[in-house]
Amino acid sequence: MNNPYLPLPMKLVKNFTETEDKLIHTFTLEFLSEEDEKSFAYTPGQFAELCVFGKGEAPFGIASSPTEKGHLKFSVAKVGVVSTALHLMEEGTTVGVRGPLGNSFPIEQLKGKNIVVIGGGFAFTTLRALSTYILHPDNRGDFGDLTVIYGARNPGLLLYKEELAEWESRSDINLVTTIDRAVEGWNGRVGFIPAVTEEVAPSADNAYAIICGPPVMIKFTMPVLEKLGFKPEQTIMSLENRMKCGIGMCGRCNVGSQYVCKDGPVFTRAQLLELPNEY
Amino acid sequence: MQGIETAIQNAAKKLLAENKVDVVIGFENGSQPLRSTPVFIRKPEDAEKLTWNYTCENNLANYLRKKDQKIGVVVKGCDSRSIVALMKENQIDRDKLYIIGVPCSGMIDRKKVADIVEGKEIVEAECKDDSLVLKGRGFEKTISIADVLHRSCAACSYKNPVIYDEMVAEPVAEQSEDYSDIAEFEAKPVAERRAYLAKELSKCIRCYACRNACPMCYCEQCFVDCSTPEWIGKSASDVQDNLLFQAVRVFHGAGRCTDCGACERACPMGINLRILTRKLVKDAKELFDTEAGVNMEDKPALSTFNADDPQPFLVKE
Amino acid sequence: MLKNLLEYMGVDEGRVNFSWVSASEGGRFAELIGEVTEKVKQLGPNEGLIAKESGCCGCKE
Amino acid sequence: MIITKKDIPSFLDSLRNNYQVFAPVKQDNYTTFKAINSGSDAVLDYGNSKIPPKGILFPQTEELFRYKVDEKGTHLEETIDKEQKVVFGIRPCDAKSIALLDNVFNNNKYKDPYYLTRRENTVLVGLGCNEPQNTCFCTSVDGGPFDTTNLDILLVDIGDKFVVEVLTDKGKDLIKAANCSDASDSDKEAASKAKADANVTGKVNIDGLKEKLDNNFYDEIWDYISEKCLGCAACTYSCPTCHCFDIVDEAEDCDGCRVRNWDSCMFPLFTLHGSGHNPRPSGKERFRNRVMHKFKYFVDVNNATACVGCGRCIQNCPVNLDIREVLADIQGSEARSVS
Repeated sequence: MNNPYLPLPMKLVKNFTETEDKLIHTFTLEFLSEEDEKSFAYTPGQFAELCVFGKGEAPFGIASSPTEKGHLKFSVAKVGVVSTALHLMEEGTTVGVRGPLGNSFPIEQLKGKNIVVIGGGFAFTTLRALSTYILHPDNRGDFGDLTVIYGARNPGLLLYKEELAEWESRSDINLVTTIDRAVEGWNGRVGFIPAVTEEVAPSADNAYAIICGPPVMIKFTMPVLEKLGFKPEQTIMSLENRMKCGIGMCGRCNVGSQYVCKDGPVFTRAQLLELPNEY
Repeated sequence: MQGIETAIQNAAKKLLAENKVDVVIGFENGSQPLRSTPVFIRKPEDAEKLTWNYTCENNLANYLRKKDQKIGVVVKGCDSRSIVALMKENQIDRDKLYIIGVPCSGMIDRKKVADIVEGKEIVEAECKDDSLVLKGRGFEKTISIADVLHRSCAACSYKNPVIYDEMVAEPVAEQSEDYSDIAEFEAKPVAERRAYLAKELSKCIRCYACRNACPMCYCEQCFVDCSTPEWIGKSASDVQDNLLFQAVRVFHGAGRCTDCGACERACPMGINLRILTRKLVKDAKELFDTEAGVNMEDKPALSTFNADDPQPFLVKE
Repeated sequence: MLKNLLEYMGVDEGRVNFSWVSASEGGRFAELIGEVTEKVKQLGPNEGLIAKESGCCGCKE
Repeated sequence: MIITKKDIPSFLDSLRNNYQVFAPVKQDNYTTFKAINSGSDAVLDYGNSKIPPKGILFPQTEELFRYKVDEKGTHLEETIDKEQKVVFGIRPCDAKSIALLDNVFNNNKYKDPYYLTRRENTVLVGLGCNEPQNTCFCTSVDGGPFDTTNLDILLVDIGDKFVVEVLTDKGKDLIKAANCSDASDSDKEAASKAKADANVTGKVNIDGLKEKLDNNFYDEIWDYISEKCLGCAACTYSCPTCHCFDIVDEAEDCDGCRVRNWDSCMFPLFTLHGSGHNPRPSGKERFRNRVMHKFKYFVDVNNATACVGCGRCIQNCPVNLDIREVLADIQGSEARSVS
């Protein structure tokens, strides 16, 4: 009987500071062996429990896409015991990873559809995984056109800046980045996500919207999506809750009868409307 | 007891009818023999639910902190001291509170009753002036209430409320405070004290009922829940951490604890907690001659100082 | 009160020491620390409030 | 078959050769389940234990694995308890709660090796309740004082001896060790009489409760139903079907162990986010979640009510918040027959 509590040891190879305020680092972890990597087959949208030996464990969305072989990427904000320990970690240290956990974005359902990805602040990790997966040459053909709307408070807080620049130059993705208020030196779009989404006005027919960000952004973007014709089954969200076991047993991450860690974290808005408004 | 009960009901009815308070907090009959339970009365006609007997053991001051409604509350001696202590710490607004004072002759300890009937189950209990008639399957026993009082009630020296808007009965006789139980424990050798405390605290299941039942314990985030730094471990099987938890919890009550005994009464495992809390109450009395929550004037022991405070703790040089 | 409580709960006498030392009393401070260290050394290792078995958590059963 | 009460201690001692034997033991003025050193410690005329025997399969503190990271790499050593166990004298309601816990630790995606290994290696010897307590309401949640769910053997007390009902093979090879004799007809009659006489006075009506809970989430009943609750964990830690736990590391730098402790949904820390947001900020949401979990969510997922009516939460609540009164209030009728 395999033990779902045992972490898989991995090596930290890169501890990259993503944002100007140094609060978010992206960690690249390498598998120690071939079969480790095979045992960790995952899909975009899943998360994993990062284990810092001696400190504890914490759940983080997997930011890398399965198309990027040999390693995993996590973007972590410095908040508690584990994240602080991670931020101070030198490259080469051993870190434990438990997963992949949770369900994932419904890749099969998204096939043949237009995809609208809307991300806010640092909730862009699993969305980056999904976008990278879609943009990969083997998969790009399976999907319709891809619109990515990604905003942050100011330019310094945007994650994965080089990739954004690279996506800018590609023709098979309509990337829209925005910041909340104008800042000199930024000549891109300015405005909150709900307003920008209304301007970009992605069409809803044969399309899915995937949205992830702080509660206030979700609250004001939902009506815009409804106005654009996105029905609740076409709107996909990824929830976050306090988690410990990640396998649906320790009882804390439930929204109604669904455990965010086992039955989620990805839910359609239709599913969420049936659950109590307690998340 | 019957007279007191009707007096409380009338007082509550009047307060609610005249809309002087939004809610009256008191006790109603519990769902089992020998139990009563706090109740929140909002309508005058519900006032008959209010009762008063030898089982109203919870400290209702616990429900009065930071409330913006006007509240009427049924208060015994120890509760009143908690209210005074909380008022000094700005947790209760005096003019939003109407205190129905009840002179208390002590509450019974269900664990002592269980010992007397050797754990057999009591189906019905009836109070006849100062004795209890207990009926169970195939037995009936009459015991005197005085033998089964809680330790805190048996040694209580503030039976009459120290603060009230209305007193529903004649004050009862008081008795002087005596700390002989603590003095006796102090006299024991270190090893014996350690063994006793370790045995008691090995029963602890860390449900924190003692912390949640205590009116003086109201920190936003308790030190037990901190992870940075993690002051104590989270597992209940570590007796050392249980001891440390009680030491820090109890020390937060230094000079504030009114020795109402709510922590000991709330503990499902029946741990003798007052052997620790009363040590601080005794020290506050002996070192600074103060008692928590007895009048509105004097400050809590550790919130003030004066030049001639005794300092026996200093290193002798 | 803290010293009383700790010793009451089983911490050996002499392990908990207090003193008022002003910032300017450098010499007295050094002397004091020397005294206390000496006193604690004589008391020997502190085996804690209860004999703590091996193992970091409840895993000793 | 029957076994006399005099033979019980020797039977338990014989079991101790190849089983770890747990039985109710007197401690202060309550009973609790402990691994006994001698058969005579077992106490069999008791209401119910203060802390449920679920703690034998799912201990309050349990080490998941030890780890050490050094230059040679990471060494993980999982500590799974494989010892053969017998739980002697377990009440039918507690045995039924273990069947409910099986749904949790063996859900549709993952298996918990710690709990399930112990579960396979444990034989449950039940003791029927001749005198149910007034806090018991097992018959209201489809259980009963002589319910045999999940038991390997059921003992029925008929005075100075027990009628032994063997229910499973595990039970069969366990009872071989005891010198039982055949039950006479009078013994059998006495057993069925004991079963008939045992009546559970506490009742609560839970038909239609789940449907009510399906759509009363925003009902203002929740504002006052848990007003007197202090928010401690006495009810969750004494409940045989509660299974929530916390995972913490106890280590000095990289050498230590990962430990699982019981946790309670009644604590605010249980759902507090790193950002400070708490989906269940006050006692009202937490108490509602506790009732919803046991009488609706668990029913939605596992088609069984996560309450066996043992009444421990009623006995151990410092403010006597009675779950039967809560359910009756939700049902909307005052028809609660509480003795």
